[in-house]
Amino acid sequence: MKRKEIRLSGAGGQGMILAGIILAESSLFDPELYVVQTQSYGPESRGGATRAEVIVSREPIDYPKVVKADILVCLTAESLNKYGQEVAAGGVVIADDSFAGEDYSPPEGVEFYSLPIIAKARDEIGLEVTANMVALGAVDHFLPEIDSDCLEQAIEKRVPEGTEEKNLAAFRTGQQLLSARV
Amino acid sequence: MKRKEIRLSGAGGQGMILAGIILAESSLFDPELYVVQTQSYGPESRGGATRAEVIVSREPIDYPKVVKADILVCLTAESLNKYGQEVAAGGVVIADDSFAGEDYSPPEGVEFYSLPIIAKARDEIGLEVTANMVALGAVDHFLPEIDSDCLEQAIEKRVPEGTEEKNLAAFRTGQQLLSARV
Amino acid sequence: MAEDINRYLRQDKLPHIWCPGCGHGTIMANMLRGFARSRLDQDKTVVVSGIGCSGRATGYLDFDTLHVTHGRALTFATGIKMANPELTVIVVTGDGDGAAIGGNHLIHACRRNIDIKVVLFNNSIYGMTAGQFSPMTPTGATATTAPYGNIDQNFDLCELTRSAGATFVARGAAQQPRQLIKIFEKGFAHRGLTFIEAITQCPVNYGRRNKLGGARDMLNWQKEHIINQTKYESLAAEERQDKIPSGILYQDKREEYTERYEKVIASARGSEN
Amino acid sequence: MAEDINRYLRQDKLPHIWCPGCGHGTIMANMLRGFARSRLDQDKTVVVSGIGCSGRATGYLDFDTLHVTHGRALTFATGIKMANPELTVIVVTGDGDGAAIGGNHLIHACRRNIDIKVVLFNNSIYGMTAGQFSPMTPTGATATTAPYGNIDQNFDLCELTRSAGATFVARGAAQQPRQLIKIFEKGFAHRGLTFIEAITQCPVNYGRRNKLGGARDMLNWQKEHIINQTKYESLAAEERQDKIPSGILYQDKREEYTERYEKVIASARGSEN
Amino acid sequence: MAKKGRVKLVKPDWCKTCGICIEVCPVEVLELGQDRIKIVYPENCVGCENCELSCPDFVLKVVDENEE
Amino acid sequence: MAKKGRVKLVKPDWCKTCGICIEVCPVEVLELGQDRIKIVYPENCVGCENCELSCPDFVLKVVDENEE
Amino acid sequence: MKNKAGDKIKENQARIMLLQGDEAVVEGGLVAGASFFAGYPITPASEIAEGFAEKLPALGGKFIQMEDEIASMGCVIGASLAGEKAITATSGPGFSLKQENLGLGIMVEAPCVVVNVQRVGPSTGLPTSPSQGDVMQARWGTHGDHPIIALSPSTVKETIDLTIKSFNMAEKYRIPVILLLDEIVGHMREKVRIPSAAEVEIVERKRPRPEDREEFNPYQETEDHIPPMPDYGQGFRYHSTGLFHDKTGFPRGKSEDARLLMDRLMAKIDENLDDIILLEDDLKGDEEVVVLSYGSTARSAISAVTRARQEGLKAGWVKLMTVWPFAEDYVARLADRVKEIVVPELNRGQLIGEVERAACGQAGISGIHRYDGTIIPPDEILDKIKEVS
Amino acid sequence: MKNKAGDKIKENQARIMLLQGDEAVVEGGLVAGASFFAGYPITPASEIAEGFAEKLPALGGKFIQMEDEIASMGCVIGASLAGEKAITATSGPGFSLKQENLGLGIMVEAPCVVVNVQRVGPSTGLPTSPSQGDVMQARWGTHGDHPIIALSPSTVKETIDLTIKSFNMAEKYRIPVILLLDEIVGHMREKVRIPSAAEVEIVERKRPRPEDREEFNPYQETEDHIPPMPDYGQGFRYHSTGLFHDKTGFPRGKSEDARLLMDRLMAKIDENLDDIILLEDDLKGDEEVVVLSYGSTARSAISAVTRARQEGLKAGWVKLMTVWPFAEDYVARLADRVKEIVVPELNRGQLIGEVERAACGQAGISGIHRYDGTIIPPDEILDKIKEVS
Ligand SMILES: Cc1ncc(C[n+]2csc(CCOP(=O)(O)OP(=O)(O)O)c2C)c(N)n1
Ligand SMILES: Cc1ncc(C[n+]2csc(CCOP(=O)(O)OP(=O)(O)O)c2C)c(N)n1
Ligand code: SF4
Ligand code: SF4
Ligand code: SF4
Ligand code: SF4
Ligand code: SF4
Ligand code: SF4
Ligand SMILES: [Mg+2]
Ligand SMILES: [Mg+2]
Repeated sequence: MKRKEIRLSGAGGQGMILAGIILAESSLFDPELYVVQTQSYGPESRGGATRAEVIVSREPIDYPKVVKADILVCLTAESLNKYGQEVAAGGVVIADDSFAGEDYSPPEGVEFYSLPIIAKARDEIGLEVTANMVALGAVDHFLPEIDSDCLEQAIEKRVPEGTEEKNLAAFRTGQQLLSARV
Repeated sequence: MKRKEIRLSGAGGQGMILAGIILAESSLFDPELYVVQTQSYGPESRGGATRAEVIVSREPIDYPKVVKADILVCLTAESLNKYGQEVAAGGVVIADDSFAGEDYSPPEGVEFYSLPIIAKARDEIGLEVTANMVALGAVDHFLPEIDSDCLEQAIEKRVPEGTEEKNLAAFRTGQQLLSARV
Repeated sequence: MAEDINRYLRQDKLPHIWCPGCGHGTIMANMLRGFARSRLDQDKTVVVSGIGCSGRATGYLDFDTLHVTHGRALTFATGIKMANPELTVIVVTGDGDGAAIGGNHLIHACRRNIDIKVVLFNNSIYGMTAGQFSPMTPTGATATTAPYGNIDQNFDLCELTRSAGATFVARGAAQQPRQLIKIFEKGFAHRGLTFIEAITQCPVNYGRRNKLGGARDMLNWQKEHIINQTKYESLAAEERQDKIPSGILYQDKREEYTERYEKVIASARGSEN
Repeated sequence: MAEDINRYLRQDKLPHIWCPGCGHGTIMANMLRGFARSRLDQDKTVVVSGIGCSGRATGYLDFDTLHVTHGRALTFATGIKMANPELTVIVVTGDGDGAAIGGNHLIHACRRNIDIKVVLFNNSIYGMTAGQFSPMTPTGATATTAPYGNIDQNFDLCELTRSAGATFVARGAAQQPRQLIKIFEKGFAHRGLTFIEAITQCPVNYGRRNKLGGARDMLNWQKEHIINQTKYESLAAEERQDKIPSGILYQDKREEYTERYEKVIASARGSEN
Repeated sequence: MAKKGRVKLVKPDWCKTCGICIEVCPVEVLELGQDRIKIVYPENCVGCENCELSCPDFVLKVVDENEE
Repeated sequence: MAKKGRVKLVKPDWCKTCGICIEVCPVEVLELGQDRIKIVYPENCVGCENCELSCPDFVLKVVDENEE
Repeated sequence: MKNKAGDKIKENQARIMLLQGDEAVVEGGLVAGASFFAGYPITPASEIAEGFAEKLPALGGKFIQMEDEIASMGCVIGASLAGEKAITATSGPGFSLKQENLGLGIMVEAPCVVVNVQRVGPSTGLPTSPSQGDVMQARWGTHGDHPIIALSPSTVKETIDLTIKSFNMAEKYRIPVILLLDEIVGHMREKVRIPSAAEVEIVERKRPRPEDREEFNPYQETEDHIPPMPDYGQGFRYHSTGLFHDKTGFPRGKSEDARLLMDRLMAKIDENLDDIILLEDDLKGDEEVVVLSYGSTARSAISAVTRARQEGLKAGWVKLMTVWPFAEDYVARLADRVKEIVVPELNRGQLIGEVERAACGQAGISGIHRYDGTIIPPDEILDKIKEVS
Repeated sequence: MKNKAGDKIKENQARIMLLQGDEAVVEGGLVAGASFFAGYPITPASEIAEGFAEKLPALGGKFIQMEDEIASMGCVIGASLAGEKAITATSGPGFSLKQENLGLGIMVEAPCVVVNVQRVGPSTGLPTSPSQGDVMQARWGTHGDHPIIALSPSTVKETIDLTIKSFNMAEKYRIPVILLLDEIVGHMREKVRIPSAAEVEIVERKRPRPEDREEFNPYQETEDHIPPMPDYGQGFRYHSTGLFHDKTGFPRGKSEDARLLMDRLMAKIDENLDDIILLEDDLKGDEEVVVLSYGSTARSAISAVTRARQEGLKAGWVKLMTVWPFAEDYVARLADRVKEIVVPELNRGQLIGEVERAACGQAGISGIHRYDGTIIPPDEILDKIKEVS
């Protein structure tokens, strides 16, 4: 495995950056894995689009940004629109089903999953803000490099105190979304 | 006349800079004359040695500082000691007689005048601070380029209001010091 | 009926990007209501702001507006006012912008009593940079740079500006919009350095970290703690402890700076003849 | 017998280069007399000054001394005191250095109530740069940059520092050396931000231009205009007009900054276990 | 002080659902909707303008009842 | 307060002839010389220390009369 | 009504006076129409403040002494936006303090003049001694990329001329212009003729017409890259900010806007190098050695070259009056045909770096450096000319 | 008793963590013995202040938030003179404000570290976007001639290492050291190993012995040009000033003293270039094109060169970790043997000027410049390599 590029995109407040950090932090448990996580906010520190990027690799990582994502997650139509074509062949796109599907077609050789991420978070977990963890659960499926356990540990460490259970539940819900489908 | 370099040196408070300015300003009346006047203070804005330099010329003046003075005035032993040898052949050195004479010997071809400048200011004018004007009067003698009248006008313009007469008197006293001797 | 403020707003820049429940919008709206009442000329009014969430106000206000470096708005405003004393010059600043890095300009503008209207949005925190303590953060509160509780004491800015020489000093709060409008109306009518401290809530970077609840709770805190000056004065010393007086706290008629400069001009012209 | 000050002076740097009749020397000498009385440790005392004639004091004082940028002495002093609270830290500043460019650092040091002793040599002018007006130049006085008379109002620095949070505020004058010594003695014993305004004469760049006579006349002016606080308070408002109160004007016991920081250390260490 | 008036949403899109208007309303007029405020009981409105003056987002305006 | 003492020029070279000491002296003791202060009537000195405390140049010191 | 300075000075006759360089900034400024000064005293620049304090009010102009140099810089930019021709003056320590607001002035494109009368640094250094130690700071002192114009006179007469040029370039290109004096030029007195305003070209900023108020874009790209600029209070109600912004003046946070704005700001200068780069030379075409200098040092250089020629050496001189933008092409061409370029400077070697860069190995470069507060005498330059000839 | 930080951190074990560059400054600083932080918040450097605010007090160190950046710089120098290892952090606007006091720090030779996490300037610019736009300012931002050391990391790991080096060099050479991050490095997270203090070299300033108190000359010339430095309160009663001074610390106003002091200050650095100039390269010896870069851009460069080689091009890379003093000799030698040096920078061309100067026409130099807040992707560098190959 040379490097795997993951891009998590959405709107400010959807917690994509936290999801990125957790993803990156889960790599701590594997001494062989290199990881770099970056983000970009809009020019305003609040609102607007946000994007977190994580690259994992078994070799030192030079360029720290995603060139073509191996895994792309989009929680807004805007982000799918913006990044939907910058996906590597063999990669996957995961988008929320509230908007995704209609006019999006993935590039050649890219799998596309339109999943009820936000809906599950809202309806099953009862907290829409856990959509980021649901999404992470879905991503887990395509990340054999990282142990699901490690991800769970990273979640426990990084989410606000008292919300660990909800977030773990959301994560697992996300995992199931795909194990059910793929 | 290429350029004539005049250096007026003394201690802070002796008004050598003012004398230099007056000398420079007297050139205003001659449209053909170029003039540049510089000064240096000690690092402290008060006390210490001060030095004013004036260069007059019928050609534009490039280097604005005195290299070898054509006329050197020293009101302190320290300044005579410091500048006494940097005088051009054919030049003159004018120093106050309170200290000058003993261990000073001018360079080849330089005339030396030890004059009672401070004494005259103190005793005849009754104001020691007018020594600078006495000195200027002495300098006048060696400055055919500048009309004595112009110097007098410049004095009237630059000295503090109310002191014009004393300063002019001091200037004339200085003139006589030399016309009497030379 | 409340004044229409839309004519003073750049409609195409709205909605603003202040957070939900941020009091900055309330202060700005009531500043405009006060401005409307003052009947000053919109075309002859310049608003200057520094950097901070509060500083964003100039982007929304339909005047000549200038958004400068952090803490320096008053220096630019001074140049504008000196250059053209006909202009109404308003400075919008924050408690960090105006009282931390900009504190010196504030006291010197007060000292000169130059006719600039300074509106300081005091939310007790550096909002824009996400929650470091400011010179107006209460002792004991937590902030990202005061994880063990703030040991700094905060300024009483109204005291400070008055003692520096301001001739109109007032304090209002988002929770008391009617008083605020009146303060602004009077403040805009005053000729001289006008200092208005407007207490406002930052639910995101102050309220949340200090467990003060949301915007609504923070407004209720204001309601309980900010009381009218006359009422404040009637209280015993112990009762005053946790109270903050509001209203027009001080007003005075010292000659204004640009007027005094007119006299310099007159005397310089006189001395020329 | 008056205290011997020579042991606090760098003999090889004297005589100092202040002008004849300059009050800075008188203030410095009496500061040292006050220091001698306070019995503080000379080796554990640091004096910091900015730029100005007043700032030259550090060159003459036999302590650890630091002569920094114009207006910033308090910022360096804050670093020194925070680093090592055992040290006695004194700042010597001028009315330009401390109240013009350095005004912000002054009010913030007051706000923190950090244990620094600020001695402001107020000669109502920028002495070193040869006579431009300062924030302490009286309105109407002339200065090289106020050829038509100064239109700025001056600060009441004691009012300002008190309202900013200083816990020891005093004013003395060169003309009243005994009071000055007492003020310094008490000020050096105080723990917290100590602000001492020392009124002094600049015969060369203030007196001469304003036709106030020489040093002796300027001292007589001080004698007539600077009166003890208690006496001042007994005067009617009109009588106070041209008078300036002196003495220890304010003192208070708020907890000092480095002491408060010790608690942060304690709580951080506690939270670690 | 306003005459008897009635509250309107003049800039409904600008609402950020902070709930401040609800807090300051002396009667029951307003309720939070999904992504903006809703005027639920307009008839209760006493035209006090509290909401208008407190809204940080310039959403509400009390208009003269007769003007409608 | 000083006991009965007598004024001395401890740093005579440092005097800048500003005359302040003369101004503050209650009796006639001091006079300006050419380039420094002179103690002309030492016997008049009451040891009040006014001059010592006011001199900007640390020139004067009042010493215990007995110490001499 | 607002007082407009400059009205009066225009009627003035040319005058011949003995002036210090600092005073020449005042006289030149008034000829150029300076109507506003804000500053804070500092040696050796205080005389500029003092001159304006005395002379501006009689002309209806304004002088204000601010609490520090940061405030002075802000004040000058504010006055400029309100329509004045504004100027401030300082020396190294104050110039360091002005840097942040200088960057703001560049971003909002406020015409103004910033004088730095250089003394020896760093820090307090040698306050009363001359230096050319802030030349690189004039280019790079504020953070971030930015265009800059900096002029540096070598005589009192040139100080008048370059002060006028500074105002003109500021107005023409909507940019703060740095005028770099050194203590020698600032404090030396020379007999000079102050021209009347009628004799010299005076540039006023382009102002929009009142009818442009509709749909006004204050930071619009234009053919010359310089958008017209209204005064505050003329009803344009426009926005200026130190953030990157588009033509409307508002930040949109698009990276494209940052690039476009920066390109326009640089293009204002880069496309007008011929107008902006002022220099004088005395070259016969057969030079082996050329002395390149600026400021007071140029006077020593000219003196040295004159003597070198008298002694039969093939020497020439170049005097830069514009130090920034640097006369890169000129120096490159020069380097192609001479053996050595000698660069005397009152610093440890600053502009010489630019000469080396431009010369690109085509000529030898040697420096003469003084940084102890004394000046370089012609002899020393002459020796160097001989050494490298 | 005075609390001494650093005692505790030394016992710490090495740890593996996911850290932002800003956090790495904190961790690296603590390993190096940082015991004092003074600062003022600013994006994108605030996390450094926040980290020290949290971590210092538990180690007996001190954190103080000052009223502005000027004050922060003064405070740090004061703490340094009192014996602490002191650090401050800011971004462009604050870095501009620190310049005057930075010069004072250089003059009094106060060891300390000044971090600038670069965002796009000038002025407020683009506060949340990365830039390398303050590189020239780091060299020339304060007035007057002066030596400077500036390091710039490209990874989070390097940030730890270079923070430690910054403290070490500050202590060793008695000079403020600039640590130039860019927003990318400041905000990116990487998995890193934080070494224990025992593993790394930690330098402490030379302190005089108590018996040196007699006849102590705080600014004495020494063999290594670095005079020993006591802490305040140790009874040395010495004087420091921003004026030029002699070995005693006092100004005598002699021009000779200015020259001697400046020469010593420069010699401290110039005679230790081998120790100070840190760089890495990957050169096989047959390169035609070498990409020279620093900071986050170096990562793109390495990526591009790796690909270029895979495609058979003769390419290599150099990564500067020390940007000032500039690796002049190294670049000169490089230029002698390669065809082209490519210099990608997140600015309009800053350090490339130094490369041009050092290359002296011996190699072609081409730049890749981004100044819009986005970063340079490897593709763009690869294209350039191909273009010039
Ligand atoms: C010179 C400088 N220092 C620091 C900053 C970073 N900064 C931007 S806004 C701000 C604080 C804003 O706080 P405040 O003025 O209270 O405004 P608020 O956001 O709370 O409305 C700071 C420190 C800056 N932009 N420039
Ligand atoms: C940044 C900076 N600005 C200006 C100066 C010039 N300067 C030196 S001292 C001084 C004023 C000193 O006045 P004050 O503090 O009242 O001291 P005094 O000389 O009257 O004792 C000024 C403006 C400077 N050194 N640095
Ligand atoms: S961060 Fe605070 S001050 Fe800033 S917009 Fe949000 S709530 Fe308002
Ligand atoms: S200029 Fe004034 S303040 Fe300075 S030393 Fe002389 S008298 Fe004192
Ligand atoms: S106060 Fe304004 S923004 Fe808040 S909920 Fe009500 S209408 Fe919406
Ligand atoms: S006007 Fe008054 S009563 Fe009507 S909705 Fe608003 S707050 Fe409620
Ligand atoms: S006061 Fe001091 S300096 Fe002045 S005359 Fe008397 S002894 Fe001399
Ligand atoms: S001690 Fe008193 S009496 Fe004696 S000389 Fe001094 S002032 Fe005069
Ligand atoms: Mg705030
Ligand atoms: Mg003063």
